[in-house]
Amino acid sequence: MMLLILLGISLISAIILAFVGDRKFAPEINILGSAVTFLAGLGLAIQVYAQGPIIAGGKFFFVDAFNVYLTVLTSFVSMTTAIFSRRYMRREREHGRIGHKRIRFYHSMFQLFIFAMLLALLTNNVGVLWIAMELATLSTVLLVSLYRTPTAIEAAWKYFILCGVGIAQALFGTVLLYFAAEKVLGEGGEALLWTNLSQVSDKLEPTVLSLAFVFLMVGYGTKVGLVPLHNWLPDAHSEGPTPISAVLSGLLLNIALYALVRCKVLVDGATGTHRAGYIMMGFGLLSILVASFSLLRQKDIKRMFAYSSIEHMGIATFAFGLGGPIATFGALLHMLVHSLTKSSIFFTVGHASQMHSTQEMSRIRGLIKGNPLVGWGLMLGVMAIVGMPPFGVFTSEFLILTATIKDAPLLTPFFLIGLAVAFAALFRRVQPMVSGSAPSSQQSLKAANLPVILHMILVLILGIYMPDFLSKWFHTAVELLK
Amino acid sequence: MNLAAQINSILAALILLTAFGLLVQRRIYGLLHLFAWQGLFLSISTAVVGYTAGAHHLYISSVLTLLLKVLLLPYILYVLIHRLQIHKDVETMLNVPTTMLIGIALVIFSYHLTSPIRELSTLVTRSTLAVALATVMLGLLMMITRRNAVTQIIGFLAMENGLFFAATSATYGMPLVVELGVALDILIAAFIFGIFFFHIRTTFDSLDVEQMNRLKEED
Amino acid sequence: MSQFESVLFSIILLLSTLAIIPLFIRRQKLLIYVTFSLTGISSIFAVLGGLWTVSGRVNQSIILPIGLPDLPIHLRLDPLSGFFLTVIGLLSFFVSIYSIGYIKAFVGKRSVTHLVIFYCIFLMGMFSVVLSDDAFSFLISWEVMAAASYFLVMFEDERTENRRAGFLYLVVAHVGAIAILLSFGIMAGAATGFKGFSGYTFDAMRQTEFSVGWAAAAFLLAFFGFAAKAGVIPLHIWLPEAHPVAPSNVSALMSGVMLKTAIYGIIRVTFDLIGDFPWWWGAVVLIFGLITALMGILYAIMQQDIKRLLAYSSVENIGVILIGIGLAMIFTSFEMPLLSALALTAALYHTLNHAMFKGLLFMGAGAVLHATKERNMEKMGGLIHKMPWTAALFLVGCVSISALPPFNGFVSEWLTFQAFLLSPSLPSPLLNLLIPLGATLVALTAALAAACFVKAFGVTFLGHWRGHHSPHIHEVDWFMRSGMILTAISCLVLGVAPTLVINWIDVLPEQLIGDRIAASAGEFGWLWLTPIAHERASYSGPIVLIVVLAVLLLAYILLHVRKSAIHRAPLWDCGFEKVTNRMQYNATSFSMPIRRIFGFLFSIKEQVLKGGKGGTLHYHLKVRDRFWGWLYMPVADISFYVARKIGRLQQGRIQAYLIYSFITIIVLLVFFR
Amino acid sequence: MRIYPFIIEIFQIAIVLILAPIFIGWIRMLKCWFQGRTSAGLFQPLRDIMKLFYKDVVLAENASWIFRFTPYLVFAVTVLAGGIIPILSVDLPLSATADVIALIALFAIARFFIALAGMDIGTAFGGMGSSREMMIASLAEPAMLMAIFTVSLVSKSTSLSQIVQTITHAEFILRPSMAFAILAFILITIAETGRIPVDNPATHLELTMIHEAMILEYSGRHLALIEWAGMMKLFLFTSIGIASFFPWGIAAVDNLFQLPAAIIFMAVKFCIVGIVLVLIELGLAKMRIFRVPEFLGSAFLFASLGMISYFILE
Repeated sequence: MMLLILLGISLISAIILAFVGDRKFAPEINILGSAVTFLAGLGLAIQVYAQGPIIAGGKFFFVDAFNVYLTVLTSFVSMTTAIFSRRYMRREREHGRIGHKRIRFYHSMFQLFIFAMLLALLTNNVGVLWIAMELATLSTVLLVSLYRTPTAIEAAWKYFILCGVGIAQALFGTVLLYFAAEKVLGEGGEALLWTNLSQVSDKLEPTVLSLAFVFLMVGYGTKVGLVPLHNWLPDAHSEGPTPISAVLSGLLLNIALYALVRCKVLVDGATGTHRAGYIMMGFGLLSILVASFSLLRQKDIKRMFAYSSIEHMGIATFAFGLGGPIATFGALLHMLVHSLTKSSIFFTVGHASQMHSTQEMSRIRGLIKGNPLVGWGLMLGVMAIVGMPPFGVFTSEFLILTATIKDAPLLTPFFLIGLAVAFAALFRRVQPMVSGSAPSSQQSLKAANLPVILHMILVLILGIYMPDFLSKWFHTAVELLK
Repeated sequence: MNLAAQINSILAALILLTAFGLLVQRRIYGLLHLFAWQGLFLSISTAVVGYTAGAHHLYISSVLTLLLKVLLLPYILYVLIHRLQIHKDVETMLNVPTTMLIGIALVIFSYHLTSPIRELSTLVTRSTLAVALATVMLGLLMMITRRNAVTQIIGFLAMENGLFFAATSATYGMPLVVELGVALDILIAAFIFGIFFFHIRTTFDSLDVEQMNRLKEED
Repeated sequence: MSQFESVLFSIILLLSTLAIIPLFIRRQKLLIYVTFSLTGISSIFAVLGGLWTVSGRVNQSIILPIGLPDLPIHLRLDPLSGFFLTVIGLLSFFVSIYSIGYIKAFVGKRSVTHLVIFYCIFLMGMFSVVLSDDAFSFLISWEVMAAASYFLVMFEDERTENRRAGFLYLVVAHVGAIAILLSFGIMAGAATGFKGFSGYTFDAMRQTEFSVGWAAAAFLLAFFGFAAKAGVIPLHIWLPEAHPVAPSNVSALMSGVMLKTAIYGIIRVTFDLIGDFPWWWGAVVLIFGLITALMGILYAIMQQDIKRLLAYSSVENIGVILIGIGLAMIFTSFEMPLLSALALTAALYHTLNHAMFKGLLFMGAGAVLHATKERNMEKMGGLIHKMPWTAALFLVGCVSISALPPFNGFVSEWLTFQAFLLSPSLPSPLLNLLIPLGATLVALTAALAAACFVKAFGVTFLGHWRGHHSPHIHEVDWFMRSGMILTAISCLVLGVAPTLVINWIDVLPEQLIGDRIAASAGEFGWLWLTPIAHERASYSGPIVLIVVLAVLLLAYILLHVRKSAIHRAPLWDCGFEKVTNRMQYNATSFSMPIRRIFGFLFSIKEQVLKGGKGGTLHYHLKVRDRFWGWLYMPVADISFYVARKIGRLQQGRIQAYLIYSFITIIVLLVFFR
Repeated sequence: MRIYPFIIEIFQIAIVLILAPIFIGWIRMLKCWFQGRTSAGLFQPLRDIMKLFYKDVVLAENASWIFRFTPYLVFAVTVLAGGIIPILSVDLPLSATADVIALIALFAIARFFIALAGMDIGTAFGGMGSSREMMIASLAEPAMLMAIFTVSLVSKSTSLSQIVQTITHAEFILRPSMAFAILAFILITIAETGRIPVDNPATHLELTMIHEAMILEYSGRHLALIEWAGMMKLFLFTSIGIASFFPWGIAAVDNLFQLPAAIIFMAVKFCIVGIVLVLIELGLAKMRIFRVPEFLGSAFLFASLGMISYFILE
């Protein structure tokens, strides 16, 4: 029931918004839809928390600790983003950067995107998971090119092609998976249900699965934005409208990583080796290093934070690859706190670039003086994202690092170099932007305060206190991913 | 080796041939035709497999293929090409022989890759999996070597064909839900790239993707 | 009210202060009064708790219901933390009083709200660092402390130097924190093998026996991290940038006590958590201490900016403290508990002393800055006439830091020397030969410190005003004065009654090392300090003070029985004419001889330009830290080089990207299938 | 509570006060004799001090309280030092007040304040003097500590009366370490007390003076106190040397009857020291200020050689 509301609302509101178009109350409908979705997500979470994993809809849906917390996260961040985009988009309209048609398009596509992501999370069918991922890509491609500037179109095209190619690889992997599964489970839909697969994973044919994993890795890895498959990500993030950048790096990457991890579990079960883990660690470490060094030379603010997203996805991937209770726990937590922090950073960044009507960091100055919320929001957000206590990112990085020293001491130096460089690079850029006196060209605006404050408070709380149910969730999730 | 298997392998060979053709064909119409042919072979082979294996949902998917890949998509592309008035232009490519060699190498490589699976499989179609993988790879190679947006899309769709073929040859087709979903996605994709062609054309007044290189780090 | 309650109360008080700050944002003056008096009170409670903990030899620990799921925040109050709590609390109490007067100057110019907010957070961070009893909460408080101080440094953020300093500071601090994190990680791993979170508590680390290699790694990492915070050369680079630009009350706290948390960390990790260690660890600490002490003071002498000078001298004092710790470690590893107790006591005592006199000196510098709006000593001079109080108090600071009896600086230096003089009883002949050379380096440092502070005081307060036009300079108000007076008094008391203090801190070496010196130190009663035995060496602060005063008074009286007038006359100066202010020795010229002798340690650019009207000569001197060129620039260059190379990846052509993924697939298929 | 240690204490301080100027007088006398001049007599320095006490003070306009406070402090500190060093007897109540290190620190106080006073009136000479003085001191102190190190190695103590007792009671052996230490100590004493070749107390030639440059502006009783303290400083350094290297003859605890002998011993020793000092001063010329580091460097070298030879040879 909850499931239907959860998926239905976003789909319905997508349709409604397509019809409503650019009325005055369109943003409110957008917010309302995602708010209801969020509530449904909460309901679902409580349900799962109370009575354990749910299998519903003729085994079509499967909800366990792992994906339910991502579901809640997704619906929550999409809600806050909707709230943010209300003021942001209004201003974009007033400054004539986009017209009526595109607003309509934006809203309905936004909801469709959420629907796709929720579907990807909740479905039990690995094939449907793939379809949903593809749908998520397609629904955002045209949002990335919303501004119709040459660079925007270029970015969108690259996004489209690269992710399309990647996802095609993932499909091939899925086919191979099915090929292996059908030997054990027989033909038909049963053979692609994750619940069944995970039970028989040890019987699946290892050679096939290790082959399949390569394709799945490349496919979903492209969407996670792992180096060297990451090239679409900075472009898409920097050119799209900021709310989309927020959900892209806050949510889409998470979902892709989720898909990847699900597959890894199967492969590990089948091969019984840790090879998949090693591959993921390699990709993760490479992403951390490349991203953190690329951070040093960024001029465009959104691009910079896109790279930081790559870095953090790298960290999470690395941790999942590392395995073991603490690392996995850290990785799950990292997905959570990163998406909260990064999306709130993007909110502030969006406003900052609106205030100076540019995304060039060299021309953004004196934010704290100009608009304290934006300035402090950005400052604290960056402090959080680089892993300063008492924010949540520190907690996860603390766990991951300490686990790394234990299990892969030789990799720690590289990991650390990455973290240190990223820290220096981000601060080098952000400090002058927030501090100092405001330039004359700076315009004032009504910022969307609620999302930023909400996210930062959550991240802060997660940094110093983790509620019992959450930790229990993570522990069960860790059990699942063993 | 029974008849069905023979037919199937012939079709596989044809598909591979078309894939190579796509790789080296300069004229845009030629590409379109080759693509349509490939789709046709694909749907036929699907039907054949469905018949021999008695997997009846494969008929549906073969029909689907026929509609989508042989009729609809080529038609859309045709219309687009006309609208964009690029049916005349001939694409310059980096030298063909090397591309061919790489392509052949890829075929061998994918054969080597799929050999363990062939041992495992009991299906009549098992030998064709290598071809499927090769088609995918060739599609990717095509996207790399071509500079025109339309040809890139065709390469992308060729990859999809390869995947589809893999699905039918390795396993008797994916579950129907998945088939339908994939088809739907491809349809949406088709619309999207349709829109894109116009955007690109209007902003860059040509469909050469080489022009799209403003977003970069190096300076 | 138990010790722990009073400490917790002080933290809670700070929290509630934070809570009420929003009420006063409109009324800035009131805000200052309220917050700083509250912080003062809370630091008093911290001091009480600390004092009482040490004297009562308490070992309490509590567990708060927050933190990581299976790792709630552990807090522990033992003599070590109690001692540092006292040090921190004492200075922060004095500084809070001082701040009321100092910060009021900003009212009207800029909003001080976020300054007071971060001031509270900063104090809270320092208190909780010494309290926390597991790796997680330690790191959190550690970084909160760093972040808060960063924002305080950035208070006047429109000045580029502040931004540069803040950035440098935060980067170094964070890198250090990562190293500390690693070392904790290693120890936790050895403790539990990562079955769960329980390994992160300090108790678990205490109870585990570490393998030699891992222990060494953990120690080196921790030492690196804490050294970065303490400003050990060559990681000192941020310190002379950050401390001068911060508001003076903050720089007093940073130099006076924040650096000490690093000392706390080193002691905690080596003596408490790891426990037993080979002698070369001590040697490492000792050597770095020596280098830091000597280089620090040499850099200090070269400075013209008074707060920069003080910052560098903090580096030197950290070095002296580390020397004591290093000796203690060496003695411990050779099973000589008594001697190592002596060395450790010396180190701890110097920690306390440095907190006091460096706090005093920074407050004095702040007063000067407050009155003259000037940090460059070349423009100062003659302030003793305009601001007698500040001058006198600053002089007390100078005397203490130059290790002159009967003030406190001397006692700890003297104890350090005693520890050195006892080193020949070590079993290893090589050390016997080498350590005395270390002692002479310490002597050199002490003497140079004296020179340095003769310069600091002489150039700033004595002679004539060197600036072109002398501003209207006024003595500072009573808040600032009383803050400084209290600190000065504590300097004197700590110098005159060492035996009592040593009796008080005696429990630390007893618990950490297993022996104590108070028994021998007090054998002659409280009047004489006899560290090991009275025939070995002895010193009595009170007698020095009394006799000197007595003789002084006697001489004065005797010479004034006959009334003899004092004629004021213009300068004689060997009969030179028209002596102008510009002829005075200034900071640069004062340090010239030493610059000539030790010049090879610096990169000095010296040039004389003929120019201006009438062929006037201009002298330019630039003394730079060699470590910039040696250590920091290369790192920056390398990383930018790498960044440029990596930037090539994102080269814009979509075909290239497709090739990447193509190659990735191939590679994976070939190697990882 | 034994009373006569206090009497000895007073007596010794008195002796220091009186004999210090006379010792200077003796040195000057010797100098004159060697240079074939007629001397002003043994008591001339004493007379000078008395004369200065009766003169009025002429004070520079902007001299602060530091300038006036310094002479008294310097004097007081030096007197205290005089009370600590065992010159006649080891049985001094004050002797436990400070060991050698603390003693040096006492002299450091005096130096510190004289340097400040030199900067107070704000003349070029004053600053120059203070700067050079601090430089020399900072180089002298490590060498001094090294020498003390060697001595304390031998006698397991840094408190002077303890050193005296151990050395007098132990049977006499020739120690190379001690020899080196003595050499070092002599050089340091020359530097610390501002004698030729490091500084020339007689000169007022601007660029060569160090100590004189600092006290240039002093007059009347202030000057008297500072001069007196300076003389005592030389006297005391000499007696430190005597106590730590040639302590024989200094009266032991509970032995009043050794006192007369002790006085005679002391007189003899000081006469000899005077001769040595004068010979040195006549033999050498004042050296450039930047040769002083080499001078003190050699002092340091001797001291460390002493310590090393203790470990190697003894």
